[in-house]
Amino acid sequence: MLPAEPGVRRIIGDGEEVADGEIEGLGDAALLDLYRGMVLLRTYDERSLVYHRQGRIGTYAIFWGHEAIQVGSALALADEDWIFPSYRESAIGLLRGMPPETVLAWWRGHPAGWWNPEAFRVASITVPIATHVPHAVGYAWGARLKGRSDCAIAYFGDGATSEGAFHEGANFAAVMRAPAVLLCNNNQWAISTPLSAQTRAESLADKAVGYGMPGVRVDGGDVLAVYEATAEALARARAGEGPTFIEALTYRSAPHATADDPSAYWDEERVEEERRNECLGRFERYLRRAGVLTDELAEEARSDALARMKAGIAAAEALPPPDPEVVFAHAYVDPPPGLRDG
Amino acid sequence: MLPAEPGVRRIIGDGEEVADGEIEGLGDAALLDLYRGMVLLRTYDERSLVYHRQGRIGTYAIFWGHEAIQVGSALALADEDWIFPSYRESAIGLLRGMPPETVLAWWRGHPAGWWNPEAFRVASITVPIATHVPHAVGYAWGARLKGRSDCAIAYFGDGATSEGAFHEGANFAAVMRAPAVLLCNNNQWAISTPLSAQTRAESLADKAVGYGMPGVRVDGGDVLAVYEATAEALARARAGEGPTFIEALTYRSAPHATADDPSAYWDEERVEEERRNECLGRFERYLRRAGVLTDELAEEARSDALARMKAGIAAAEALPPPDPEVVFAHAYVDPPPGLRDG
Amino acid sequence: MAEKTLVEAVNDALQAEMERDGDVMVLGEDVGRAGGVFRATAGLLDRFGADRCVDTPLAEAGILGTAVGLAMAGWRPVCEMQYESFSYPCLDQLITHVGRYRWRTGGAMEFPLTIRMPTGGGVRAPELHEDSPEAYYVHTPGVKVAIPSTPADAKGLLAAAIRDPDPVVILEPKVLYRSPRGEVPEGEHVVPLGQARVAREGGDVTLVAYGAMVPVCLEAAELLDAGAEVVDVRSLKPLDEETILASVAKTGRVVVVQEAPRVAGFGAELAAVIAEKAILDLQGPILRVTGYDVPFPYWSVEHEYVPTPERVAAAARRLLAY
Amino acid sequence: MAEKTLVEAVNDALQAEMERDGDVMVLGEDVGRAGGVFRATAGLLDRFGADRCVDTPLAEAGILGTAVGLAMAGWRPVCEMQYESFSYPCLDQLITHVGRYRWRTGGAMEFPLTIRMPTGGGVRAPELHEDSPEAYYVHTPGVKVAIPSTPADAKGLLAAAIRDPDPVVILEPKVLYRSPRGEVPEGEHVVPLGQARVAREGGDVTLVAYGAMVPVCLEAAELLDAGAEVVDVRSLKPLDEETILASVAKTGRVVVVQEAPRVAGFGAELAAVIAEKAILDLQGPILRVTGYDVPFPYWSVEHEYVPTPERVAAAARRLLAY
Ligand SMILES: Cc1ncc(C[n+]2csc(CCOP(=O)(O)OP(=O)(O)O)c2C)c(N)n1
Ligand SMILES: Cc1ncc(C[n+]2csc(CCOP(=O)(O)OP(=O)(O)O)c2C)c(N)n1
Ligand SMILES: [Mg+2]
Ligand SMILES: [Mg+2]
Repeated sequence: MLPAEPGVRRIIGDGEEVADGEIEGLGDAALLDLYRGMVLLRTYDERSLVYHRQGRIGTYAIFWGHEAIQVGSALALADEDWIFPSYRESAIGLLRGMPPETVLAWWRGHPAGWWNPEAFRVASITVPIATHVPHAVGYAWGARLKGRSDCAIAYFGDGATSEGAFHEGANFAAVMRAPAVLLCNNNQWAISTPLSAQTRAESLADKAVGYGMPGVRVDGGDVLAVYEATAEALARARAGEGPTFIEALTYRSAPHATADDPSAYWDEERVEEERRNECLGRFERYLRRAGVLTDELAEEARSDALARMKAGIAAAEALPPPDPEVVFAHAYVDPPPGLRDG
Repeated sequence: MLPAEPGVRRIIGDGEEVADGEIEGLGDAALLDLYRGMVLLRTYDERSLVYHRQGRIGTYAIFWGHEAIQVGSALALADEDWIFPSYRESAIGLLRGMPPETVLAWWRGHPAGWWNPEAFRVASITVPIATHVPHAVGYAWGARLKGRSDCAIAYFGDGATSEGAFHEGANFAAVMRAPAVLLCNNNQWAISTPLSAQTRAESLADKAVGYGMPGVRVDGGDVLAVYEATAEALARARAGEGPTFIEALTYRSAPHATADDPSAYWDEERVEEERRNECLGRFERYLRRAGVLTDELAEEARSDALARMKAGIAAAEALPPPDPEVVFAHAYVDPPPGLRDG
Repeated sequence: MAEKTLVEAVNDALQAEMERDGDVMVLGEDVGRAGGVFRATAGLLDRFGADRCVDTPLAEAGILGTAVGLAMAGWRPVCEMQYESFSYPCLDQLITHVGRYRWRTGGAMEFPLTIRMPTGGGVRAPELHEDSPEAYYVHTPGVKVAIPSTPADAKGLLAAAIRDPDPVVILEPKVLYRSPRGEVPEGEHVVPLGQARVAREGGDVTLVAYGAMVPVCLEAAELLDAGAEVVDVRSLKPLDEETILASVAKTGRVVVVQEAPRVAGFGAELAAVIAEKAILDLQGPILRVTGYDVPFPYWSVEHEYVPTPERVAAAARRLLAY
Repeated sequence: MAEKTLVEAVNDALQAEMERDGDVMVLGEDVGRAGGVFRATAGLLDRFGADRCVDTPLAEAGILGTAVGLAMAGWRPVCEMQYESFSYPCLDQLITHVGRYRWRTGGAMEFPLTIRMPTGGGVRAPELHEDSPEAYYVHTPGVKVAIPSTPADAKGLLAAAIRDPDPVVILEPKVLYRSPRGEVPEGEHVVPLGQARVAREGGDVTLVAYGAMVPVCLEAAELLDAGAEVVDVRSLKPLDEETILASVAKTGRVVVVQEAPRVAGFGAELAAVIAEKAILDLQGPILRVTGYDVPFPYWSVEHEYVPTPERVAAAARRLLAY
């Protein structure tokens, strides 16, 4: 957000009044990993949109401008930690080595979009809002009961905080001291519904109080602030201190999804302003001010991402039409005899 | 609670260290109305228990010790305000002139226990925990939209705050600025589940923060504190300032219901202590210290309540067995033809 | 009469009923400024104001739960569930309260709620945007259910639902939202609940269906050499048994078609009613053509799941050859 | 073998399966210190500890939703819903996730969840303590459903459910919890899902039922002069069509009995299966004896709602005289 709101944690400055901060012990290599991750997701998102316009995938939930939240939090995780994404984080698996064609296939309604969560420690994309919050909490609680040290992170939006599923999951997390991070992407819109029509709370982080868990508010356009807050939450979780609610404050400056026409409800000027301040550019300028990012490295990151995405699209194009038999597959380990009766 | 916890509003003293307070403008007549209301509910509860032991009613949810919460809040309401009770407030209608036999019939599973909510502005008893919170909120919101000044109060327990229905109702209340009072009877038990296993919040009133509404914590054994907090909440609501969450802190020192054997889970000593400090005795001592209550008035209140209850039991005994036709009645205004097919 | 799409007809009904009765209000997610993700509520906010066309928080149980209270306060709430699968969170309010509250008051109060939602597949949408949940609703006492298959019925049944003194669930086949268009009466138009419609006459076999399966059956009928009668149930509860049984009495052969998963779907109820009340009319088994006992598939293969005219025609031929 | 009540048999199964498999854990409201409001989980907390017998917060969707995550973490959760009517808040998790998650992973993961709850009426309890919701569960793809009618089956079906790799809902008829007692095998005892049981042999009419309606049918059989065969379905999904159809083939007459409201109940599915696969065996209509399309009544009149041996016998006589 510009200017950074009081009480919202921010590390990246603006090169003018607001000075740049840094995260202790986070070296250049790690900073460049964050950058590459953001470039990868940005590239995925922009290419997907084109791919959608070409009619190669169906409705697609754009996450342009949300890369700082997704990359900053995901790269703070340990490899064994589990990610529970919503549709907004459909491509977050790319940060865990998932090939782009898998995600493209999901948006094409192709069974190749079914991935094995255990292969990436990334749960399936959850479409019904907030209903995966209890899953992440149950996973984290279960891992703790098994004596493992892995944590879980659930991604959901500002609108999701209105759902009973969020509430019940958050309360279970606190009561069971689940090593979970509840990461709320507060982009201030639920499709056409503004935050002001979603809650009267002064901040979504305030909700943490009612669950007796720490609530943190960070600038969701600041990948370093998100990284730091997530790392702290995970440290608490692994220390047995239970869950943390993180509100990552941003602004949805793209349509909700390809099917959505926001002109009916949003303010173009505000959107333009937010666009100019989008998270990848902010981080890129920060890295250049810090002398960490060179033109060569930037170009390399972009071309690597593009190459990966091109290959992904080629692979998606090469997907064979699904075997109709898939309709009857997988619903049961041990299917009832009447399964095919229709 | 003894001693009054810090941050818990209390007006009634203990005749020793804690001095008696008072509510400005609340005269002797009003004080005695509160007293009579408590005696009436106490009498109903104790007589019902006997009546249950005689096998004349089924399972019964005892509310012994909750009278201060129910009477203090209900008498703060205007006549046109609506009450949305849980099973714990089954007899709250008596404070609105409902005959005891109606409530007894409900516990006997007799259709005479069906009352007309509009006749008393008391909604039907809600059995599924917290599911009536949205009803109260919707009622209050709807009344506001119609330009009326009536408010709604919903009664629910500490356990209810864990349900999604509570969360969604509370959030709607705040967003719609519904003139509603959410009164949480925190008796620190949900059947056998202690408050500590229900939430990690330091107080249930903290939950109000997450909804952006005022949260108030009162001594639920102190009828005056409950009255005052409710009156203030209603004033706010009528002024268009929206809902208030009131946590009335008490302790369930009776079984959850007649079917429950708490010896398996509770601490007898604590229960004994709470019993000695039960709310009716506390108020009675307060009134005597204030010179408002005489032996005659106390005796009169008791005998009036007893007479009303005796008449109620007689009327309940006189109820004819229900007409089997009632099975098919009332489900639809305009029943489908297949209704009776069975 | 104007030619309209089904979703335009829904909007028509909302406009007409809100105009007619000041107690009718619409609430749901994105129904206001956005006019609904399918534009079913377009224009209502501007015309009737923010008190009567409410963008709610994202909480379906909260929508239906507050609607119960709104009804008690004197409103006639029309709740939109954005997609059928997102109505599942409010099944608890529906079963425990919407269908019971009037009964609980000994008939003293009315709960004239309407719950409307898009339903069904065939729209190439992501997971949980293509379910057919009517069986959950119709099994619930105290609740009526209707599913239109034409723009005119979409308008008329919704108007009937809004005017009905009991809670009514209207499921709108989203695959039919934008085509085909159909004649829709202007102004007020009511199709009473409880009346099935013979969509096509025929003497040899009866195809009983509702919603999006009606056009599928009409196509199937064209594939047959025999005369197929197509009965559009329209109103699942109250159910027009007469029209269905009359057709079965005439043809002696019946295929029940439903898009939802087969097991304990509403098609089973139709088969059970026929097996109880028309057994002597039957010249063969009662066949069902339905979705399978699996989740609605990813859309690249949805056509392998949703009953097709070919599958319906094949079942009819089996019966005709029986 | 020891004589046990049905609820003791449930406890037996939980003890045996938790002993056998360290991944089995029980969670629910008041299942720990109180041992469950019906004592089904008595002794588990002391024996297996607070990690494996968990008193949860009061939130059914939270119980089932976290159970999905617990399963992903390697546990075999057994969720108790305190009463069937309080399972409605978790229908959303059941329909959108429990029944779909394995499918969503392309078969890569298993979700061996068990959800058990008391069901049905006849216990003179307050409102919403006597519903029969099996139809909501059995209509949901990806979920299996069983309902025992004897202590031995209560133990064996629950054990099978816990060992099953798929999610299973077990509905325990609460009216049978404490009587009659029945022989229950000691130690491990499994009754495979998908096998109906002929509870009584007879050649003239078949009474098909499950749960609390089985003893009702057995009583009804005694009221008849003709030979009534009583088939206890036991497992609603997977369904043992063979046993049911074999009995219908033998008797030619069938009465389907269900306590739940009639419309689109599981009895309709049974009737539809028979009408499709045994039409030539039938010597009369398929009759259903069921609850009515109204909320379960206040308990002073519940006996007017729950099917009785007399109502079942009357239906059977109608058929025999057909
Ligand atoms: C239970 C449920 N209700 C409704 C929807 C339809 N829907 C899809 S996205 C969305 C808005 C979500 O807003 P938010 O939680 O803020 O997340 P964002 O899309 O902004 O990332 C809605 C209402 C849904 N997917 N699930
Ligand atoms: C949705 C739902 N789940 C479970 C129950 C069973 N039940 C009845 S009372 C109760 C405990 C309620 O505790 P609390 O909310 O603190 O209210 P209290 O009984 O203490 O007044 C439970 C679990 C129910 N009635 N409704
Ligand atoms: Mg958002
Ligand atoms: Mg309590």
